[in-house]
Amino acid sequence: MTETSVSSRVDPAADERLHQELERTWHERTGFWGWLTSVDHKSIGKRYIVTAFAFFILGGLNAALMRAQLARPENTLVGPDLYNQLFSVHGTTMMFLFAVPMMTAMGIYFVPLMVGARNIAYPRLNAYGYYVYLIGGILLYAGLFTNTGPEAGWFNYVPLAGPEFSPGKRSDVYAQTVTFTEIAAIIGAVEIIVTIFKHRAPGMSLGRMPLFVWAQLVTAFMILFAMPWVATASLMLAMDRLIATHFFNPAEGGDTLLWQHLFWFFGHPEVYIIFVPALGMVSQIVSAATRREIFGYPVMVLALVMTGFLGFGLWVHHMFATGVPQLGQSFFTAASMMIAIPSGVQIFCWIATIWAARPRFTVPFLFVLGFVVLFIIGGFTGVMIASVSYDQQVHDTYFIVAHLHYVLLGGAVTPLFGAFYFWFPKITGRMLSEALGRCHFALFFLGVNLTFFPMHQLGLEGMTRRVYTYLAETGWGDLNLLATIGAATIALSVALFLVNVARSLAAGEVSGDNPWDGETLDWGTSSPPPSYNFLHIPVVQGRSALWSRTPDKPVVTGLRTDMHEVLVTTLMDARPDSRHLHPRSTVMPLLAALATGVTFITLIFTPWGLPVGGALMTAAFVAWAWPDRESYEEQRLQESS
Amino acid sequence: MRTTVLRVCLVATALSACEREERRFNPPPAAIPATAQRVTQLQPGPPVKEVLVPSPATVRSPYEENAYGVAQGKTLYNQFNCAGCHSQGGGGMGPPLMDAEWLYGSEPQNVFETIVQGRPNGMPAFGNKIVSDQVWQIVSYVRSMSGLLRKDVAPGRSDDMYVRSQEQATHKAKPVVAGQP
Amino acid sequence: MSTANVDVSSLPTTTFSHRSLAWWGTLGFMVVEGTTLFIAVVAYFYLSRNYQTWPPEHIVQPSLLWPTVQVVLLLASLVPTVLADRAAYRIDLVKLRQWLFVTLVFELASVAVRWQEFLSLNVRWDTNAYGSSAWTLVGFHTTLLLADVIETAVLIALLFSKRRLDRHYSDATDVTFYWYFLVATWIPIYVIVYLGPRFM
Amino acid sequence: MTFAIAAFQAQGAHSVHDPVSRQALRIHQLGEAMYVTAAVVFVLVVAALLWSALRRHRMPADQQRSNRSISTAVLLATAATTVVLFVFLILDLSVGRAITTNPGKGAIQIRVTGHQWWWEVQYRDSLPQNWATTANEIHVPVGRPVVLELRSADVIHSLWPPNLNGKRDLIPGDENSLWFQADSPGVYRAQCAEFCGHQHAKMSLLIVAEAPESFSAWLSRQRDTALTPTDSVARRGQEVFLGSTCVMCHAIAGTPAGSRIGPDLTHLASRRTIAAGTLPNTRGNLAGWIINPQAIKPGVRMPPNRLGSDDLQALLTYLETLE
Repeated sequence: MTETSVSSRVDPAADERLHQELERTWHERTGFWGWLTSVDHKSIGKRYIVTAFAFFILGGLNAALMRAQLARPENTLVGPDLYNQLFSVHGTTMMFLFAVPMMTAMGIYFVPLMVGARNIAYPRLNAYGYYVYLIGGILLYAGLFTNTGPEAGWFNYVPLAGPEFSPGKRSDVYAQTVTFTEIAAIIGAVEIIVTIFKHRAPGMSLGRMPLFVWAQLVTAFMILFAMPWVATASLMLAMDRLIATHFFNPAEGGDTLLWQHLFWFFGHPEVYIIFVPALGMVSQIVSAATRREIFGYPVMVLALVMTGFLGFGLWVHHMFATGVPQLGQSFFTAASMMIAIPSGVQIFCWIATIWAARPRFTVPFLFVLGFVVLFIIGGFTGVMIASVSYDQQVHDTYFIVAHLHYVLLGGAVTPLFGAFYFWFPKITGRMLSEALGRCHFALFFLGVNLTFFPMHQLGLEGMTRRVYTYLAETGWGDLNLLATIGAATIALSVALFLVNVARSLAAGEVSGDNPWDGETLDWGTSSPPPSYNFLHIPVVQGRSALWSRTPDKPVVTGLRTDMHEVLVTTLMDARPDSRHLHPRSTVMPLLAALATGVTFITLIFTPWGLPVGGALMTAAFVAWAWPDRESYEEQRLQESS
Repeated sequence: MRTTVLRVCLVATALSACEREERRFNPPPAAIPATAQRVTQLQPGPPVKEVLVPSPATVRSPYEENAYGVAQGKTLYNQFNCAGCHSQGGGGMGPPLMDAEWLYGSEPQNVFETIVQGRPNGMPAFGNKIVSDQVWQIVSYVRSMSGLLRKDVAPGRSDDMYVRSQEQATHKAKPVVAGQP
Repeated sequence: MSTANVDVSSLPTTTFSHRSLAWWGTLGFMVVEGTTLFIAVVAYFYLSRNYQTWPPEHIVQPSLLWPTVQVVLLLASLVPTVLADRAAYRIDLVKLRQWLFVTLVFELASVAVRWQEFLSLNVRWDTNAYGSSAWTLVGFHTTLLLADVIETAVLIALLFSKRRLDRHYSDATDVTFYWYFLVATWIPIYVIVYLGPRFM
Repeated sequence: MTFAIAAFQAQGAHSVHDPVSRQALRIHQLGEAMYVTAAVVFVLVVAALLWSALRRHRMPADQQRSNRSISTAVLLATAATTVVLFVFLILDLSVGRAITTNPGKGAIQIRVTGHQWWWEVQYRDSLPQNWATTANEIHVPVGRPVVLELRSADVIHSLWPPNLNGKRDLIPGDENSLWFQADSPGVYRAQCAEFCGHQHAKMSLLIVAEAPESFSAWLSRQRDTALTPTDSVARRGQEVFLGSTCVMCHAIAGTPAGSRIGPDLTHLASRRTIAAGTLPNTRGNLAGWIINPQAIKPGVRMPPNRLGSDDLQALLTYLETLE
């Protein structure tokens, strides 16, 4: 154990005994069955991260095919039908299967560690959420490979996605993929909120929470209020297609703009749902690189919360071209511009933190620098398109493609790569190579700019989005070729990252508990963390949990070690309040997820999916709720102690 | 053994999905048209001398399991004003198409002949006015109106006024060949 | 500054209301479901702007008899629910079983009446957008209703079984908490869907 | 390549950078102002970041926390951000007002209907016999406001003439409008900007701004019905047209062909392009298009047509008479 460890008084023998006991209690079975029944947030979080990254690669391959098609004018590599599926699946993958789940996954893995909990709240629901998400992802790609991939974009506008203009089951695959991922996201959000509210280590009052945890909290609340909109919209679409409701049929009183309002009321917060956790990651990386608390903590928290609120006031700026009334537009312009302020404040605070310290130029920090540069570009184009008049020119052109990729790749994926380098040692116990990491960063940064910077100009020269080809006479060929070369560079950089990961897993340098000298509790336990997370739940004494620990290192005592007993604390001050028993590993979440999967996939084809699937789900959840003998005995024992 | 069956089922499912979803833009040319006897003097547009008809008995209907083709057929059904006589399947001047009764047979080939050659008492001959590929699309759509197509292939509602329940919810009724019109 | 170790071994294991984890989860899903119902209401009003009259011409007003019966039924169901709730807080097993069972009877009655309520809309879901949005709004609530019926039934079974635990008292208050939510959301839906068209 | 670009530009300029109307100009100026500001701020922030990161000075933590000048700097930067955004907002509002003002009386109304994947263009008049219908090409007089009434026949499209104004959606079940006034003559290209299916990429429209006199001449020609062909080959071509699949979808005023499913062909030969701005209107291109449109725009509604070569040549000759 290193100096920063949260462990208590030095008594190695007692600690070893405690370790043995806790390990016996919290350790889960290994192997395939163990994998299927796991309820450990680290195990679920890890597979969430790996799965989401796999979808990032798949989505990237879609993009690579699209870029190959667009490299030259009038190219015939990919026809319009496949191209439409590719860009639809690309967007759907990146938003629903990569970005949101990845950010949730980082929360699932690190929030319990950062707040000093033994596991996430509702561990079984956590496993269920993962499986549902996985089913959704498999559905989308099964769709693509059987020529049933969504074809009307990730935004899936009706009537193009409606029953008349999208025959077959392609849009239904979209609708149910969305349903699955929304269920998973909402579940993840509820768990993260409750973990943050009720499972914080004693002493970690709200004002002492790490900024990453704040970011996750804001994100989770945004998910709670945003995701139901798209879930409802996709449900309406599925009903229009399956049982002939008329939500989007103008001839019977329906409205095509209803879809757009519902979709973007989710769709814009979605961007911040992806971006806000990335801000939290940047704060942790900067704080470790400078060995400083982030300058202006209260302002940072306020900025995150304000971003969360403002994120809901912008949806109509995606609809300026539909001709909504002028007055309303001005409101959305003002809101869209205002949201730049909290982002600006955070950048200034980071700079202030860095200014007064001497940062170590590690790979995570390089990614942070890259993030600021890319994000400012994306942010500025964002402010430009908040202007109604300017947006009416560049809306739905490659200018927007450039903007959104600067914001999402620059604002979210770049910090995410930084976070991978930063936390990889915590998850695996091994360092990633700094040399390969620097190459990865350089290639990635170059690739992003090479791919997306020219697209601004393409948009202004008239190239619209979602075109499978363009005529030679447009003169867009050269810039498009440049963008394709850039895309290849990005692909190369990601390949390099994979090599780096593989190399480190096989023979990386052993990292130790706290290689970056981080401030948060996750660095206070071993790398990788033990099954029970913390030998002793620490009592938190300051904002930087590890840096502020006094030499006597106070901890929580009196929690049972023979069962999954965890501590519940109060909402504001994190005073110890009660003891709670977490469930042991079980296969029930998997069964319930399969029942859910059967229900919604059957609903693509027949309304009978509802009663049949409903019965299956009821059976699964009743079995879930009913305690088996073992867990009953255990619970009774805990209640009597 | 069981895995083989399972694998066959999986492949079959996948293939049927592929077939259902394919957007066939450039169909291979059908069999060489043979000249057939026309059975009516009615036709859209000004009179022409002869009607060219592919011999349908030898051609498999290409859109029976293709949702896109059926949807195209539905669009064409409305655009070419089939609804003018047959309404949305309920019939009017022409016989209803959503019931189980077929005057000239319910097989795709029969319907194809009906459209191309025309029929006595009012059905015009669309022979060389609609390319055979589009005729096949209309054929499949017409059959979907009485539930003769798989439900996952038959169309859902259109963005039109509500007149009848959607084709994909139509139960299959065993076709009967009715007597003389 | 130095802090002493914190001994938590004497803390309770069964807690109620905002001290309990399950309560927060229930609240979280209420927020999600409440938002969903709100969206359905937004869609209902948004679509109503496409019509001169609401309900659209040639569509009969929704009938009021069964929906009103439902409102009365739901309000009446609050009595056993509150009593069950109190019994749970007092850890009074006999009373809890008793009143929870009465609550379940009310819930089942409410599901039965719900069937009539769909018919009372006097429009099909596939007739027009009015029908679609009204059916969806009532349908959403029905899904939640069915979920709560199952939850109540399972809990009652647990309370009668050998697997009964102290924490089930807390769970019982979550079930009643959820039932309050369902009653509270039904009133506005009743006003909007059944009474609303008479005033719009 | 250069030649091709030149040829294309003769077919229509298509760039935000080259405004020819008041609306496009004001938006262009707003854009320039924002670019310059963005560039300056970008340089400032990145410079501050790099300077902070590279300076080798480390201030003790408690000193940093109590350092007033850091707080002041952050505060000033935030205030500056707010001011810049506020200026942008004011600029945007003023541009917005300028470009959405009422076009005033005397504006020409043109009804544009979006179809998958072409544009129907109709010049209406109080007398229905004076209506002129064409496709994929709008003629407008220079110096006079033009209001486009935008509708859709199927899915959502969006009309975007970057040199003239921003874009506006064509929404089924809804009506929209877009107006502009071309200040210099020329051919400007517009493109569908809302994804609308397989051939969204090839759904363009030419806007021809010309002197008022030539515009009036053009309009009155468009109001005429097609001339009955005198030449025997063209007459044969007309027979082919009316006796084959063409007649099911296309209209030619003055003949029995009256279907409105596809573009109106009454004055096909007067148009610069075919296939919604995809190909120059030449005999060769037309032939290729008629024989197999699916090779040029896969998924387009027009089916391949098998015509004997004599029939095809006659048909082409006939179509070339439709000026």
